[in-house]
Amino acid sequence: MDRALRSRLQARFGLELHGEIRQRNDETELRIGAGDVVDVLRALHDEPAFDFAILADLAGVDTGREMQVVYHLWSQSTNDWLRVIVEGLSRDDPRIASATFLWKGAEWMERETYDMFGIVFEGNRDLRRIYMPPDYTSFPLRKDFYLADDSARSPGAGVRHMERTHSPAEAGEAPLRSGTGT
Amino acid sequence: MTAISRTWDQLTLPGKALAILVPLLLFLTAGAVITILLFGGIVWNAILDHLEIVRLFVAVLAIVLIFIPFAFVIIYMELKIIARMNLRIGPDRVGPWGSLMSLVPGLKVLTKEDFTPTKADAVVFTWAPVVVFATSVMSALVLPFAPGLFGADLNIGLLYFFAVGGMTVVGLLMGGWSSFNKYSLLGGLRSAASIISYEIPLTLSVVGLIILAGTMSLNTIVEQQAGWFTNWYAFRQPLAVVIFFIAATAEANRTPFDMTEADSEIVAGFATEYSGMRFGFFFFAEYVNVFIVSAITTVLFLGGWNAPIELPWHVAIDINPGAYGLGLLFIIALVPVLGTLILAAPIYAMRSKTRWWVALIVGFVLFNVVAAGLTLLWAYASFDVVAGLLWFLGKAFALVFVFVWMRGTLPRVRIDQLMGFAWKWLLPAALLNLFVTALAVIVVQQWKGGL
Amino acid sequence: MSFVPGIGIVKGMGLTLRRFFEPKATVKYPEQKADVAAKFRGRLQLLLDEHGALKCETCFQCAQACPIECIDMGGMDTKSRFHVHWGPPETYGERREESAIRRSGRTVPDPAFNSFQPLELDALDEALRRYDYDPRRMLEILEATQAIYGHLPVAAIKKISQLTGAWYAPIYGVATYYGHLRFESPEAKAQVAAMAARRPSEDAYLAHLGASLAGGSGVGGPS
Amino acid sequence: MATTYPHGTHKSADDPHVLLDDEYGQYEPIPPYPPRTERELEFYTPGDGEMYLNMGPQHPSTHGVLRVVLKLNGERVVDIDPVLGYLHRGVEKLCENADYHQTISQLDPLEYISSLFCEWGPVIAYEKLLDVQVPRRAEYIRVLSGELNRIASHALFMGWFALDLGGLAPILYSFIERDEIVEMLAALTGQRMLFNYFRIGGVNGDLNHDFLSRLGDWMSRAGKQIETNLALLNENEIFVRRARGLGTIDREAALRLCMTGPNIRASGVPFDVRRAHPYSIYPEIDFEIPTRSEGDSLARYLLRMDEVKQSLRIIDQCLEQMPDGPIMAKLPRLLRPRPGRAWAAIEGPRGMYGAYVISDGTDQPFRLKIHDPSFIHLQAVGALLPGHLLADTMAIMASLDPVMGGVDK
Repeated sequence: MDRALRSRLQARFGLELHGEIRQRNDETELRIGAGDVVDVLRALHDEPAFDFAILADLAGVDTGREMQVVYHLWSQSTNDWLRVIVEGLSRDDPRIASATFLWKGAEWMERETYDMFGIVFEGNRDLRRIYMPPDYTSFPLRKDFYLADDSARSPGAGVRHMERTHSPAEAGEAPLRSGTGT
Repeated sequence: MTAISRTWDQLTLPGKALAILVPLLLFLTAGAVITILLFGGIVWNAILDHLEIVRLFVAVLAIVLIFIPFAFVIIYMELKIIARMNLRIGPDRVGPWGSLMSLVPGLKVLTKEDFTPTKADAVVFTWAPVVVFATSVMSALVLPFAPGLFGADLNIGLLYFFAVGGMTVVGLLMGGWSSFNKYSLLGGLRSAASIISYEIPLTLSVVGLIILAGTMSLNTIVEQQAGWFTNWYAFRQPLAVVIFFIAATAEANRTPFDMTEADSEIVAGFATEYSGMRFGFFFFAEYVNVFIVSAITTVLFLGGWNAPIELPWHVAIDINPGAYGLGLLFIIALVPVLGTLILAAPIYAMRSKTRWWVALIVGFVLFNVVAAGLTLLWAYASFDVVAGLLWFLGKAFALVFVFVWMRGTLPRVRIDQLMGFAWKWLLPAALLNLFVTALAVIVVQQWKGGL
Repeated sequence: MSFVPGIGIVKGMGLTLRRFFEPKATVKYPEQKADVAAKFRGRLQLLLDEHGALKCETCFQCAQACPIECIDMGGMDTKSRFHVHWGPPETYGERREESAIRRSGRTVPDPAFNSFQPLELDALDEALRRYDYDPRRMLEILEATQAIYGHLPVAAIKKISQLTGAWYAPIYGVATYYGHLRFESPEAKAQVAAMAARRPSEDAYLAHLGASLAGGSGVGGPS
Repeated sequence: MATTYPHGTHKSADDPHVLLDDEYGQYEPIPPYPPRTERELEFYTPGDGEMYLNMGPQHPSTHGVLRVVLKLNGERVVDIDPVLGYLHRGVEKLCENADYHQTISQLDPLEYISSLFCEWGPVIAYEKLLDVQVPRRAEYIRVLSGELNRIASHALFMGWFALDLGGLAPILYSFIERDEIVEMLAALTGQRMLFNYFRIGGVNGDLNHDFLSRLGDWMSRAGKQIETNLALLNENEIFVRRARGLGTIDREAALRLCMTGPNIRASGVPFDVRRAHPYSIYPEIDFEIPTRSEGDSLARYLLRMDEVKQSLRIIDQCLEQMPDGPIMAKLPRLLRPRPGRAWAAIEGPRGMYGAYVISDGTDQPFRLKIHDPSFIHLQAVGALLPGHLLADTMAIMASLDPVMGGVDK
């Protein structure tokens, strides 16, 4: 829990932030909109005060109502992991700026996220499917892509019909308890 | 006909087989006897006056046939030696100590269908393995196995050997280009480049030796190396031996120069598309090459069939069986029995619980071993062909051990390093060796002449 | 890197030559066996406790918890009264009559026992619809099944499990809790009694247990 | 399937085997559909003298199922396009439909050469979600078994690297070395390869006598044994000449490529999660992080060998300071963590292995993202390879040590 980092981030990105910076264990989490990804990431990477040199991970998340892209960054200046959550991407046409201008390594991570969620990264030179066959149409990790066989039942969450987990009808309203870590 | 068909049905399977074979055999023997009676005389006379050609034909046949067991022995050596070096045991289930394991790939290759890829150039594709196998076996014609035992004593033996040795490249290229597969194309081109570029230092390193020997006939070269091992050419041409050995490994496509079928990059090189007996020919040719290269090294540098040390006294064991007359029968009957008993007794006494017939069997086996050893010793002493063959094969297989040892240890050299090494290192070394030998010969002649 | 260029290669060759004569690492499998760790979980076999009884009580916990549903079990219940089976709904037909005990090499008392007689299930559908496929009313469903077939056939239980979505374990829990529900049909009672007879009888087992508890090493079952 | 032409009737009568224009695509690994992205267009338009070689899924040395399309100019590699997905099992989707305990056994086969690390990442993430305190003895056992697994993985790496360069002996020696360690881990965890040994809040089983005796026996001769195996390769001129100066990558490019682990430390960046972001009990154990600056294949190889020595030191200290006490924290059988997000990263033998969990309060993870280092390093091969020879593709790929299970999650 690096309080100094939180204040520095608050000072630097005051207006882009959605909601306040949350910190727990050794992670700092800040949320931004899809529009200002480029300058926030460039600021975090280039400014000596932050110097987040290593992009640890780039993950796509489908929260049932919206799409998110989550960047995990590491820097010598702080001993916390920084998690940048880009939220507010619509479910039917999620678009976001690509991070390949800062890290060439993000190319394949973005390809995987596109393959699994359908999030389009503008500026990625090679946005093709990476795991699925090229003529595959649907995006497997989305919440409305349900597994047909009954390996999807869960012993703990009470009895539910074997064949369906999150049926498309339920995907609309929140199938989740309040506050999925939102 | 019903009677015959009825009896035929009652016959069991072996019965049927005999019913066919016995009349056939009779007919054949009768025919053979008649032809020998009629034409025997003529053929025998023809053989007598054309003895030379018949001898060559028989020699070539013998050489081609002798290489099959040699190749199997080398495959078995490779399996066991590399295994033992890798702290494994290697094959030990098929046959005693796994000795039949080398037959298994041979049989597998025979039974598999040899398939021609659709887009392959059929003629070149089929003849490539023949060219490779034939050239490598042809070059064995001039090898002096023992004093009297050689294919043909050409006075240009060495030149013939290198000429035919160079032909294998043609076969590899044919195989590589014609099988319409990128991997084999790469393999073929690599083999062409590496073998040609190692041919030059190979031949150059031997020229020094030819100056010293004065002739190119392999027999005379070996005869010149008689006596103590110090006058082997290896000690008079040390640099030439090293160059020759390295160039020879590259010639036979053996590690560390086996870029042609580098299995980690280009799957099996030129032999990727081959299957069945065609692949068998490539597979055999590689092992025949290994033996031939080690044989030629022994002939040129390690004194062929000459024993390393000169025995001061000439051991002459002349046993004249005729002298014993009737006693010979007595010996033939009694000696085996006495031998087994003498050898069985200590075994029976040593461990009380071994039964008497087990001791007898072991005794008999021991007797056979001892008898064989004695006869071998006798043959070694009396016929120098046997002695020569023993020394020649011993040295050749020692060198094969070195090849296999290198294969088990060394990683592969990259293709451009391989070429660079040949042109930048081996070639200058060979020229240097040639220059030094020539200089030495002139100086020695001047010095001898001057006296 | 040493000064003489060839030294590294020679040292490597020396090492392999030395390894040529060192003892080998191969374990000649059928004759010698590798010393596998005692705690090795890779051995798939039915373990016997020191009294020679099966440790497995066919309680289906492992089959139920298996994330990839690869456990397919069948066999006798602990008191060997009836034949039980567990397997994911799409178990292949041919694997069904293979009971765990036979696979473990022990002769199953009655190989002719036909565990799955085909029977019509539409009467059962009507009963289930009456109780709204609700797994919480399992007792009434099972009593209705027993009313239709006279006992609780395994095919019926599998049908109930598929339609109500309840796992086998709760169904067997309810069925075995109440005395009046029985798994084997009356006419098969003789067959079940014969099977039970062939198993080592209970009192022999208890006597044996007593003997071993009273001191004296028990039967030398596997360690 | 090939149409055969009676002699003389073929369009080019003289040579039936000349490839016609329409047949060109039939035997080339060029995809039938038009290129969809800029990179695909640039790759699949052949220049003059360039050919495509398809190192297909069944290739002797692609460390698993991987297809690489090479654009060659003669023997020199111009560009490569790896094609993945042959081993994709949808582990993340499966984990979303299994409860927290079951995800551990799903994650083992991800990086099957060092599967203890595949379990360690998510387990730490779950413990952060549950705010559970793992007992110290369990932490020590985790570090001990993790480092053993790291040595086994590096031993196998040495064998693979030599095999890809053509040596036959080292692969056998490394398997003997690895087998000893794996038998030891089987004595501790019960499995030889996919251990399923770490639990949320601790470890499955405690140290037993069988494991400790094997460990003691092995530790007494481990250092010397690894030394002799290295002698075969470190000074071997052929090996060194083939590995030196191959696939060099400098500091800046490595950081840009998000490389982690031994591959980035070989280029001079001392980033090791055990020191950069300490987790478990690594702060209490003293060991250094070996780094080199050349950044070529040889540096990566030698660096892994130094790491093995460091791991031996760690194991020694673990055995000395091993506290006693419980090996599992008190947790309910059915875990329903608080709704929230957690990220944990550990230092695997191939690089930083991360796990990002989002929980929605039910017993199934709402989203589980696994970050695998091999995925990133395989991408780095695409950046390193152009310009080298065909024979070097294997050497460079082996030096980066990707494991296809982790790449194709």
